[in-house]
Amino acid sequence: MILRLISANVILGLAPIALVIASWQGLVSFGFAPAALLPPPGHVFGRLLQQLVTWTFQLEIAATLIRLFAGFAIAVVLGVSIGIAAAASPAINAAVRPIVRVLAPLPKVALYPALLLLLGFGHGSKVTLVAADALFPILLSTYYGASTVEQKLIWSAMAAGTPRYEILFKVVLPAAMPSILTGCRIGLVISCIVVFLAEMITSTDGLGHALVTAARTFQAVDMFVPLITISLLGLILNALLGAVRSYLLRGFPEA
Amino acid sequence: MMSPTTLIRRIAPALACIGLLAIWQVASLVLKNDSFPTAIEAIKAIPDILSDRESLINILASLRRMAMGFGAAVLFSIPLGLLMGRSRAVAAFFNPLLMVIYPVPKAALMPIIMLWLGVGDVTKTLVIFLGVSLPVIYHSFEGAKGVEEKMLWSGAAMGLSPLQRLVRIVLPAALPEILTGCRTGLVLALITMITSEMIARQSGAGNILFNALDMGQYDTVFAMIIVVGAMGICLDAIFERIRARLVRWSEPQFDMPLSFS
Amino acid sequence: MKVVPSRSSEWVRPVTPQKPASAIIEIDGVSQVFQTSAHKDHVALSDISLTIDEGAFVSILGPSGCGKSTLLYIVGGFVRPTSGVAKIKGAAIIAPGPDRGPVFQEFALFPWKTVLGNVMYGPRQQGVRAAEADAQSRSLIEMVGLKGYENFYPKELSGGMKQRVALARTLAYHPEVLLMDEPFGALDAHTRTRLQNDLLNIWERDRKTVLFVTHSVDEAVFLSDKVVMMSKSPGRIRHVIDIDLPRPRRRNELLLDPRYQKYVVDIERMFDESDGAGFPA
Amino acid sequence: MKVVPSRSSEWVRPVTPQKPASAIIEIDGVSQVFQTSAHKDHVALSDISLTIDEGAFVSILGPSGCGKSTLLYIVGGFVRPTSGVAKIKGAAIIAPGPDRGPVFQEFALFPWKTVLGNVMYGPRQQGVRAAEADAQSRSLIEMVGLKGYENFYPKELSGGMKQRVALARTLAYHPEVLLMDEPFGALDAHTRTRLQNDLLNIWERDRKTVLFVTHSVDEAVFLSDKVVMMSKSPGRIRHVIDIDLPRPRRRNELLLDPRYQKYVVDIERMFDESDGAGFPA
Amino acid sequence: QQTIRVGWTIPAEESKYWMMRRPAEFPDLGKTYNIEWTQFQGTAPMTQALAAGALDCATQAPLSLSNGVVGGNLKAYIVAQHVFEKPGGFSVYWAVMDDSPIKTIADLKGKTVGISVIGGGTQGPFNLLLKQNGVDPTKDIKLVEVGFAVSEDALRQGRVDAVNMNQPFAARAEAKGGTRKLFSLSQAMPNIVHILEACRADFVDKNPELVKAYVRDITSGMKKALANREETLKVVSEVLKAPVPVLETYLLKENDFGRDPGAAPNFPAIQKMLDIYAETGMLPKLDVAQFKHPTIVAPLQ
Ligand SMILES: Nc1ncnc2c1ncn2[C@@H]1O[C@H](COP(=O)(O)OP(=O)(O)OP(=O)(O)O)[C@@H](O)[C@H]1O
Ligand SMILES: Nc1ncnc2c1ncn2[C@@H]1O[C@H](COP(=O)(O)OP(=O)(O)OP(=O)(O)O)[C@@H](O)[C@H]1O
Ligand SMILES: [Mg+2]
Ligand SMILES: [Mg+2]
Repeated sequence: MILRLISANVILGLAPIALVIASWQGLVSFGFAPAALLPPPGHVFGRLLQQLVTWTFQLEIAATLIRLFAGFAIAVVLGVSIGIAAAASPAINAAVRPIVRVLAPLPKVALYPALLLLLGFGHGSKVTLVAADALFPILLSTYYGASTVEQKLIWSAMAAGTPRYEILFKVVLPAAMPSILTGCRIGLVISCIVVFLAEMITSTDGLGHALVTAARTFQAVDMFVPLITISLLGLILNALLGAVRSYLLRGFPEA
Repeated sequence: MMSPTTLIRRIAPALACIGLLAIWQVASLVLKNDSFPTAIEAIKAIPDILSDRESLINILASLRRMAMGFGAAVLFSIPLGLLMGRSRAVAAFFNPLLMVIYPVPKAALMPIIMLWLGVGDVTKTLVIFLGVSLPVIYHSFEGAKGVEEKMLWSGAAMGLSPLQRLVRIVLPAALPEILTGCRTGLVLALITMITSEMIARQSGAGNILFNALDMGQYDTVFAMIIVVGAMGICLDAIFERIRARLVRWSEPQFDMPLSFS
Repeated sequence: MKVVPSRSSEWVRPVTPQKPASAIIEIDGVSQVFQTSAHKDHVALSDISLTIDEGAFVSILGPSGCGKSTLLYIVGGFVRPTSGVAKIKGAAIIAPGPDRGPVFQEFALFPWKTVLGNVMYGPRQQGVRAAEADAQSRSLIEMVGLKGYENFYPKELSGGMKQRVALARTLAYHPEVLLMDEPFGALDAHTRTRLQNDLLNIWERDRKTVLFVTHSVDEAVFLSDKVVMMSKSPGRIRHVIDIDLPRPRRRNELLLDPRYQKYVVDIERMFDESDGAGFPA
Repeated sequence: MKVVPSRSSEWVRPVTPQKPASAIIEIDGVSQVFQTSAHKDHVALSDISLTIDEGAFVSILGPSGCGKSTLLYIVGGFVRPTSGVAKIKGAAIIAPGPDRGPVFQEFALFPWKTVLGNVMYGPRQQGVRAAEADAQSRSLIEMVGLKGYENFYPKELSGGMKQRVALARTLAYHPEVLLMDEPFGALDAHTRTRLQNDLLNIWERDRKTVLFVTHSVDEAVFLSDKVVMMSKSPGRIRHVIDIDLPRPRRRNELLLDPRYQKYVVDIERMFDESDGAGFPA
Repeated sequence: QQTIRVGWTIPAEESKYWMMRRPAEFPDLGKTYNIEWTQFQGTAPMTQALAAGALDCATQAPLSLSNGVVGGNLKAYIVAQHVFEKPGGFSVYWAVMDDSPIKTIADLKGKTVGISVIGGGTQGPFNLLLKQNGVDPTKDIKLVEVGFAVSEDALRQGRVDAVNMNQPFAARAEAKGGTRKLFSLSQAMPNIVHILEACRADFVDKNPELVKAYVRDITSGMKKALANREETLKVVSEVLKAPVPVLETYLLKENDFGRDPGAAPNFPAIQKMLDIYAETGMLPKLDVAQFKHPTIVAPLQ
C-alpha cells in the first residue's frame, strides 16, 4: 500500500521531468535551437553515462561535493546556532539582527576575489563562499522557527528542571525543526548553485570548471554534462534531506 | 523617556553597522590586501557613485528590475507553494522538477537563455525571479503543510470551496511562514539583482560593481557593496513594518522566558 | 469483543440499526483504522451503526479515547471511514458542508481573526450582508458571555473563552446539524448551565439535529432524546438509551424528577459495569 | 467592584491574608494586566492575596476567564505579575523550578516525543537513570490508563488521552507543589473518578501541596482542604472556604455525607449569587 | 532606422567608447542607425551571444571567435581591430617577485603559475614558449586561473609564483615596484592581436549598408581616439570609471598596446596566431580567409 503510494508519487514526479526532456528534444528537433548551443538530450545523457564511469569525471564530482558539503555544513551549524541564540536572547538579538540585515543581501561573489587571495585557490575560498551564501536562508528560517516556539513547551521543560541553555537543545531546537529544515532545503539549493558558480569563476577542477572549459570551446555536449550532473545531485541531495526530514518530524502533525 | 533597553534597541542597528565597519577597517589593515580596501577608502568612494547621474540611473534600473522580479516571484510562488502544501499530488508533481531546475546556476545557462530572451531586462528579471521564488515556494509549501487541519475543516463546514479555503484559511494561517520566505526572497533578490549583471551588462548596479571588479578598483567595489547593504537595511525595514502589520496576531504572547533573570 | 446484551429495562434497547422515515443521519457499519507512526494499525472505531432522526438531540458518552471525536469527524465528512458509510438524508457523506456545523474539541479558531471576525466568518461566507452579520454575531457573542471581548485575538483568551467563541462561530451560520465535541468541557458549572439552556432554546426553536459528545452523564440526560454509550478498544456502540423526559426541560424541575435521577444513576452504573472502559482495575 | 462580604456561615471566612508558620506559597497583592493587541490594558487579576499551607490541597473555582490559569502561571514562575509578589517558602518566585510542576490546560506535550518520551522527560532531566525512569514512567502511564500507547505520538491521541499524558508527565518528576489546570477536564466521569482517587492517594502518601483549578464543584469539594472562589472582571478572590471533611475520603461514602452535600449546594448557590460571574442575565 | 546590437567589454576599445560617449561626433550614429550596447565579461560569452543570435557585432579575440566557428557553427567576419602588441609597446607578460629564484622560463617547473583564462587567447603563445624552453605546460606546472585584476595581489601574497600582467594593472604594479618581468608574449610572436571586432556573417549579408556605417564609425572613432588623447582619457575614464591620473600612466603611451590608426585587422598576424593555436592543439587548422569580407572591413571612410 505504502509502496504503491510512493511509486505513484515517483511517477507523478518524473512526469514533468520527462516532459521537460521531451520539450528539450522538441526544441532541438524542430530547430528552435542550434545543436551547437543546445545538444539533443540523447547525446547529453549518453555522454553523461560515459563520463560517470571515468575516473577524471568522478574526481570532478568529488571536488564539487566536498566543497558543497563543507560549505553547507558550516552554514547549517552557524545558521542554526546563531538563529536560535538570537531568538532566545534579546541581547544577542539586538546585535545579530542589524548585522544580518546588512550582511545578508550583500552579493557575496563580489568578495570572491578577496577570498581567493586570503584563502588561496583551493577548497577554502569556495567553501567559504558557499557557506556565506547558504548561511542566511538557514539563519532566517531558524530564527523564525525558534521565535515562534509554543511558550508552554518551554515552560513545561523549565518546570521539569531543565537548565536554560539545555532548553535550547531539548525544546527550542526540536520545536523549530520544521522551519530549520525548510531553511536547510533552500540553503542546499543555494549551495549547489554557488559551488558551481565559484568553480566557474576560478577553479582548476570541479563540475563548474568542467562546464567553463567546455563552454569556451563550444563543446555543447560536454557543457551540458556537468549541468545535468548538478541537477541530479540537487535531486538526490534533496531526496536525502526529505528522508531526514520525515524521520526527524515524525511526531509533528504536518509530517 | 526611553528606558535604557529600548534606547539600546533603537541604536543597536547603528552600533552594529559601526562595529562591522570597525572590524572591516582593522581586518583590512591587518591583511594588507589590495583587493580588500579599508572601510574608510570604501566609504570615501561612495559619494563619487551617488553623485554620478549615470550611476544613479543604473541603480534605479536595477531596483526596477528587482521590484519586477520580486513581485512576479511572490505572485507566482505563493499560490504554487500553498497548492503544494495542501495537495500531496501537486507536491509530488512539482517537487522533483523544482529540485532539478533550481540547483543549476543561471549563469551557466546564459547561452541558452540568451538564445530566446536576448541579453536585456527580461533575462535579468528572470534570474531575479528564480532567485526569489525558491525560498518563497518552499516556505509557503511548509507553511501550508503546517496549517492545523481542523481550521480547514471548520472552513469546509462553513461552505468554503477548496480554492476559497486556500485563499482564506491556508494563506492567512501560513502567512507568518510565507513572510519569512519573502524576507529570504528579498535578500536573494538583492543578491541576484547584482549577480544577474555579472556576465551581460547594460545598465545597473551590478554593472558598476563588476566593472570596478574587472578594473581592480576595489574601493568602488566595496563602496557598491556598502550601497547594496544600505539598500538591504532600508528594504528590510520597510518589509518588517508590513510584516508586523500583517501578522500581529501571531506574535508570541510572552518574551521567550529563557532570558529571565 | 462481543456486544454485551442490553440490560432489561424498558428504555435500553439493543443496537439495531433501523431506518425510520425521518432519519437524517445514518451510520452504517463504519470502522476507522489509523496507521500509527510505528506503522501499526490502530482500530479507533469498529463497525458502528447508528441512525439519528431529524431534529433529534443525541448525545455520545464513552471513555476517553473510544472514538467519539473520530465518529463526529466522519459524520462531518472530514474523515473518510476505512469501511462502511455514513449518510445524510440518504446521500453518502463525502465532504463537509454547511449543513453540518462542527464545534471542535480543540476549538480551531482562526488565530488571525478577532473574536468578532471568527464569529462573523460563517455568516459572511453564507452571503449575509456585513451589517447584518455583524449584528447577529455581536448578539451571539453576548449570548456566550463574551461581550467586551469582540476585538480580542484568540491568543488573548482563556481556554473557556475560546471554547465559547468556537460555539458561537458554529451557531452563527445556522447549520442544520450540529456536531458538538464536548462544547462545554472547559466551562465552569454556572456558564455551562446557562449555555445548556441557551442551546436547548435554540434547538427547540429551530429544531436542529444535534450530535453532542460529552463526558457528563447529567448533561447528556438533561439535553438528549437519546444517549449513545460507547466502549473502547476498539470503539463500539454499547447501548443506545432513549431519554423519555418531557420537554421543554427546566433544570431545577428536572433535578427533582425521579426518572431523571434513575437515568443518571443507571447510565453511571452501566459505565462502571462496562468492561469496555479499557481501564486497568 | 467591591469585595462582597462573606456569608454568615461558619466555614466561609473573609479574604484576610495571614501567614501561618507552615505556609509554602504566599501570594501577596498580585495583579496582572495584559496589553491587548488593540493596545488596551486588560486587567486579568486584581490584588490577589492567598496563602497556601504546606501539604494542602487547594482548589480554585471561578467563572471562565476570571484569571485562574494566569494565577497558576504566576505561581509557576512563568509569568511575572504586573504588581505584587508571589513567594514560595518565603523566597520570591522569579522563575520556574522543578519544585512546582504544572499541568497545563492545553497539555503542551512535546510533539516530537512519544507518550513514553514525554513522561520520561522529567525524571531523565532530574538525573534518574534511563532504566529506572523507563520503569517509573511505564507504571505512571499504566496508572493513567494508557498502557499500550507508549509509542504513540501526541498527534495520534485523543484529547482526553493527551490530558492524561500531561498529568503523567508532571507526576513523573515528583514536584513538591502541583499546579493543575483543569487536569481532568477532558475526561469521562469514570476515568475522572479513578484519577481523582489516584491523585488523592499520591497526595496522601507524599503530602504534596496541590493547587488545583477545576470547574466541577463536586470535584473541588471532594478533593480539597480549601476552595478558593474567584469572580471576574477583574479577577478577584471572592471567598475562601475550608472543607472540613474527614480523610481519607471515599467517594461513595462521601456522597451520602450530608456535610458534603451542603458544601456542594452552598458553593453552587454562591456561584449563582455572585455578581462577579460577569455573565449577562 | 535600424538597430545593431553590439557587445563590448573593457578595457581597450577606445573607438567604441567614443561612439558610446560622444555619439554627437559621429554623423550617422543615432541618425541613420542605432546601437544597442551590452557589456560582457570577457569575449567568450560574447561568442556565445553571437552564436545564439543575441548580438550582431561584438568584440572578439582570435581564439574565442575561432572556437565559435569550430564548435558553435558561427559564421562571422572580422571587420576591425582594436589593440595588438606592437613591437616596442606593451606585451602581456608574466611577472615574478624581484627576489624570486625563478630567473628563466625553465625555472617555472614545479611552480604555480597564474593565467587569466585557462584555455584563453594568451595560452597558445604561452604554451608555445614553455614548450620551447622544455617545460610541459600540462604536467610540469600547476596552472591556476587568476584574473588580471587580482594578478598583482596574488603574486605579492605568494598565492602564485608567476602570473600574467596586463594593462592597466601592469602599470600600477610597476609603479609600486617589487616585481619583475619574466617573459612576454611577444617572445612567441610579434603583433599578437588581442581584440578585434567581429560581426555575424548572416547579419552582414542582410544589412551590408548598416554594417558599413558601423565600421565607418569604428574607423573614425579610432582616429579620434588617437588624435585627441586628452579627450580619450576622459572618455575612457567615464567608461571604466577609473580616475584620469591612473589612465594617464599608460593609456596611448609607449607602454600601451598598439592601435592601428585605421583600425585595420592584421590578417597575417591573426593567421599566425591561428597556426600557433593549431600547433599547441587548441584548435584545428583554420584559414583566416573565411573571416574576411571582400568590402566591409576597416578602414572605411
Ligand atoms: N492520527 C491518528 N493516528 C493513530 N491513532 C489515532 C489518530 N487519531 C486518533 N487516534 C486514536 O483513535 C482513538 C480514538 O480517538 P478519538 O479522538 O476519536 O477519541 P475520543 O473518544 O474523542 O476521546 P476523548 O474523549 O479523549 O476526546 C484513540 O485511541 C486515538 O489514539
Ligand atoms: N495575552 C493576553 N492578552 C490579553 N488578555 C489576556 C491574555 N491572556 C489572558 N488574557 C485575559 O486574561 C483573563 C484571564 O485569563 P485566564 O486564562 O487566566 O482565565 P481562566 O480563569 O483560566 O479561564 P478558563 O477557565 O476559561 O480557562 C481573560 O479575560 C483573558 O482574556
Ligand atoms: Mg475527542
Ligand atoms: Mg484557564
